Amino acid sequence: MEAALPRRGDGVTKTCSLGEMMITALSRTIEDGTLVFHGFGSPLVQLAMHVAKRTHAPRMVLVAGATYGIDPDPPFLAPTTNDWVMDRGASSALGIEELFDLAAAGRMGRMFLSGLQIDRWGNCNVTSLGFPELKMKLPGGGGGCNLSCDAAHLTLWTTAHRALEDAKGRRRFRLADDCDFITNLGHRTKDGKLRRDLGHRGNGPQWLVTELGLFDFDDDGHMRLNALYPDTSVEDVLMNTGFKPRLASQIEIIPPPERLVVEFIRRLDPLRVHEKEIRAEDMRRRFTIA
Amino acid sequence: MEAALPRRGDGVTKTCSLGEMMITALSRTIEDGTLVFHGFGSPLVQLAMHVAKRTHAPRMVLVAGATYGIDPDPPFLAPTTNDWVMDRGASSALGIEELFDLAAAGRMGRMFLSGLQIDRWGNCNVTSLGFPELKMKLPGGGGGCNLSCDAAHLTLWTTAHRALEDAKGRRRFRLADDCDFITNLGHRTKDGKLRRDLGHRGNGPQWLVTELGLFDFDDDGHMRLNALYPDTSVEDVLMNTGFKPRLASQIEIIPPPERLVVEFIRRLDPLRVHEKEIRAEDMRRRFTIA
Amino acid sequence: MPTRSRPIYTDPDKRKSLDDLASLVADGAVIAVGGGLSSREPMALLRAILRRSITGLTVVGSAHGIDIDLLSAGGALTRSSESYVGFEQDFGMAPNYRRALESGAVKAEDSCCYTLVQQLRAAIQGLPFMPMRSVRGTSFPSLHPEYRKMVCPFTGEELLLVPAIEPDVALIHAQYGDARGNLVIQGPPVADLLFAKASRMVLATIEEIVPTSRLGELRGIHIPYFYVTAVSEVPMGAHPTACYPFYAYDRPHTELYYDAARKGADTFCAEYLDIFVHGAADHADYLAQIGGKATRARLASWSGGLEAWKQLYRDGAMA
Amino acid sequence: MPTRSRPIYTDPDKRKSLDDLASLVADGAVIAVGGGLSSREPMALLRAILRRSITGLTVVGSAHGIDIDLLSAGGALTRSSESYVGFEQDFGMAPNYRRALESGAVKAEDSCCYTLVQQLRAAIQGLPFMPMRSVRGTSFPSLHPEYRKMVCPFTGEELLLVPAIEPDVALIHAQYGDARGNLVIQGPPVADLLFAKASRMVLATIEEIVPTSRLGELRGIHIPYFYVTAVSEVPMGAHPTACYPFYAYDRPHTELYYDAARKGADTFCAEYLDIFVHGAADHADYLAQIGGKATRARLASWSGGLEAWKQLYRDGAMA
Repeated sequence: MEAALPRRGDGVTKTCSLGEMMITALSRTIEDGTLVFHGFGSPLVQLAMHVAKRTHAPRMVLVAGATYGIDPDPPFLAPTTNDWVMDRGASSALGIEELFDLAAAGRMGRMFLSGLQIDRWGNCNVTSLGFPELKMKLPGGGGGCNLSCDAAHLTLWTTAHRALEDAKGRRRFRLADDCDFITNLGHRTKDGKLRRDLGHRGNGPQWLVTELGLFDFDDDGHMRLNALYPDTSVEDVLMNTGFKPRLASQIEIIPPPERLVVEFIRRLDPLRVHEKEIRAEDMRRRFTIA
Repeated sequence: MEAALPRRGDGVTKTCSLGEMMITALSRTIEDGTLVFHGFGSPLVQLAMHVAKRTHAPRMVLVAGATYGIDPDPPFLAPTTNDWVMDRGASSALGIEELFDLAAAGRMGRMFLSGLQIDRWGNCNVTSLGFPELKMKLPGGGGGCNLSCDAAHLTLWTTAHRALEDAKGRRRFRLADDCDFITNLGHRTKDGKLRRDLGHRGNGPQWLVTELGLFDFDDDGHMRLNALYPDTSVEDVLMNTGFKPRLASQIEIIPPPERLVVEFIRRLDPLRVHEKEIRAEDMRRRFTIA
Repeated sequence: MPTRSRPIYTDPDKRKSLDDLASLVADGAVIAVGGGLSSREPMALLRAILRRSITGLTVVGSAHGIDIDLLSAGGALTRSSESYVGFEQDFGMAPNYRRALESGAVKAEDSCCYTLVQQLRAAIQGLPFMPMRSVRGTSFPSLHPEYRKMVCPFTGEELLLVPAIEPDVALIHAQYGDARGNLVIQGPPVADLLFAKASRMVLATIEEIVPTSRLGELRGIHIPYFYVTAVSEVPMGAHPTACYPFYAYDRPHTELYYDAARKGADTFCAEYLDIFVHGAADHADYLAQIGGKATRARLASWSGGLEAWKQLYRDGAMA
Repeated sequence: MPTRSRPIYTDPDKRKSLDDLASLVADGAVIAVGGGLSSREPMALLRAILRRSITGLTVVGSAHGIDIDLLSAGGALTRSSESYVGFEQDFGMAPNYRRALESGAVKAEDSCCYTLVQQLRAAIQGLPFMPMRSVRGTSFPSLHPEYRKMVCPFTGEELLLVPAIEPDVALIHAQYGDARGNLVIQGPPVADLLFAKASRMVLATIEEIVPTSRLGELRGIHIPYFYVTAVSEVPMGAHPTACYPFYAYDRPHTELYYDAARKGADTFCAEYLDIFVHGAADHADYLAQIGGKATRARLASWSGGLEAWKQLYRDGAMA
């Protein structure tokens, strides 16, 4: 099916999906000339990095998660991250220790992190719901804890901002008032200590991309709504957030990707691996592209 | 010339040189099944390790200095250590950090060290004569300092035990009463502290091979004459040592190498690189072999 | 005990049966499992361990999946210090692992990749600890009361000190190796090199044992023999994870595994463990049960070109 | 300042002239010279540095020879933290180095290989120091008052803390590389990989610049481009040290060097520096002076077989 997609913008592609919007928004947080890393289980971010490398950030050092390949050019996205598919075309590869050393020495410009709880300071929990009494074991954060401290900047993302009711009618907020466990450090610790007083290399979360909007973090390190999708509202955000996010003085609309970007994403992800990250109800959303 | 040497013991080779005696004595200090390392500038030791590997210690892990090749089989000894000649046939190679880590983790069984001053406790000075006021800069000890602390056992050697008179008629003892600078640690520090109280991995110097005799170290860590060459005497040793070495209850005669060993050495060192370590007056010494 | 000396292994022929390798893992050992996620995990050796009913294991590692999930289901674990155990976005959270940790059968002592790296490095360097800067401010120190802090005498800043981790056994699956124990790992080595150097024993299954001279011609990471305690030639030994260039990740088999696991412990036992682990007398039996040569050919087909490779990973691709 | 962030370099074309590379070395810089003993030392770049009359350099490194001896003779150094500088048993102690240190022109701050490794590792890991166990009890701490000791909070034992060394510039000669700065080093990398990662700048001369795709096919140590500031293609750039597989160590030229050096500073200046360094306008001139193509052919003859290789190293072999 993907082979039928036009290789150049010829006007056939007129809309894009939420996934493609999010990939584009994530890619815009990448600066050219910096070393950027994604973890495993993050196809939206994998695609965002490849989009950035081929658009505004040709000199970014793209380090692929799990394989640690440098600037790979994978023929397609594999469903798991540590597959040889994913480091085809890499000019070299790092060892696990070298990748983390780069961050610890202040050489990693950006890392992407997520969580099953994300609080107003950008702390993320991927370890467990309930702590120390464990209610639900989460898979763990890999190296996210270390990189949240060491990487110069963080972009957070989640595709589950919307707080749905569970079978018992409870709503569990992904953007939560409090993280049960801080796996990845945001701007303030559980006991209110400021990140900047800890002497870490990194400056902490700078952006958060969700399926409802785009957030930045203000001078206090507090999450602030910055932009919405064409089909979401401030009310959607407020209703689905477990705390009161601050609002930018002007809330923008997230611009859609260019057609060539959409087509590139579709070519690079013919198996639609990234759609595994998108909830069924968000699969229907379409956005007009330029 | 070396091509004319018999490849098997056919009775032609009846004597050996001091270098060949010393190589053999050094090789006997190696236990099978241990990881053994030599530094640069040590052809006698290089040859001793290859002799051991091909005689009584086939399972030793032979790590070549400078190249860090594992179990190499060099076609001939090159005049410098970090030459590609020297790691031909190695099954793999270590990085500099890995070699030293092995010692620091207690995995290096033996290292060979020398010095321009060696004191009764086996301390070696390769850094400078005169300290802190520098009278003569010595070349430095490479990683000897670290390995003297970390390697399980040390074999020391020198080919300049005999204290010759210099132009001004002064005799400078290689086996000195005191090291101006301790580059490689023996059994006691300058201020009399015992090695064993420092918590190092290694047990310190176990053997010293010189052109005059073979020494071990007693329970106090003091140097003790253990054996002589057929052509040296206790008096030779005492006259040429800057302190009074202890004497073993029975002083043995260092046994000569087997003929096959001598022939092996001559094949492996056709350029006679190891003779650069031997003083001119010792080149004349010959020993009957078995 | 981070300051013990670690042994070296110099036996010129270390070949043993897979079961003999498993027998070297003692109850209660701290083990480091090589590979990661869907790649080059020593699955055959883990199944052999489960068949021997070894228990009380602690696992340390970075990003893992079916390997640790299977050990959890098989009752071998009592403590997990992994940084991630799951099936990424592809299938999701690890069902058996979650159950084992949520029930308290396995104690959760989660760690993070770089923390693990530093702790292994301490062991490799024969040091009691390594300093690091990150982790402070997160909740991990509350899971790890053994961590210490210090004020740096050079800069006055606060640093975290993490103690050495010296696994009792590293379990590694390598593409190539020789009888003496030299190993060659191609593609991402994950933490295998660190595990090999930091552990007291290294047990390696090898896809193809070759002469030492052949190893010299192979590209990749070379692990010198003296770190390695024993080896066993086990073709398809990483299945259902990938071991390129021999075979790709068996996604359909993993889906079968996952579906059984999701249905609960009893179902998983009946539908998976009793068939593929305890129902298979040995690795040859297992290979027959997963489809024998046909499966091997299917998973080797990745090298036939991009379309073939892609086909292996499509939803609904047949096992 | 071990805790500064280090830059990365992403210019897609970093090719510069040899002299431009030398111009990036500032007076007073701390430099790390790649290679070691008689192998793969960046000699052409060092000669270019001497031609620019750069002064006040500090050198850090492990086992070196003609490189540091030449810098000593050329007046570029004020401090040496090498672990060894000499010509092994082959020629003996380094004459110019000795003179410079014995006269006080260069301050002797000798170090040891593993101490250096640990100090570079601290820089690589962005840490202010690394712990180690060795060195205590020797005289080195009296040369290095910056060392600290601590009592281990885990074991109660005493450890040495050595501060990070972050060289301003690493000077490396690699066999292969590309325009972007990827480097491939074949044979013993000595400390070059550590230098590349720990330093703020990496200046690399390269025997042969090739397309990036070609690098992927080469065996050896790969240094990723982002560590590397600038590169220059300099064939025979390590002469008179070896750069296999291109050429062996030029022992006769080294003997010529050594004989001149042994005769004293003035003689060395007249018989060597004024000819091969200041008497050569650039590297092309130098190559002509050492014998041009004939010398290159002689040194490449090692690959013709063992007898040819051995012949290069016989006493009395002709330059």
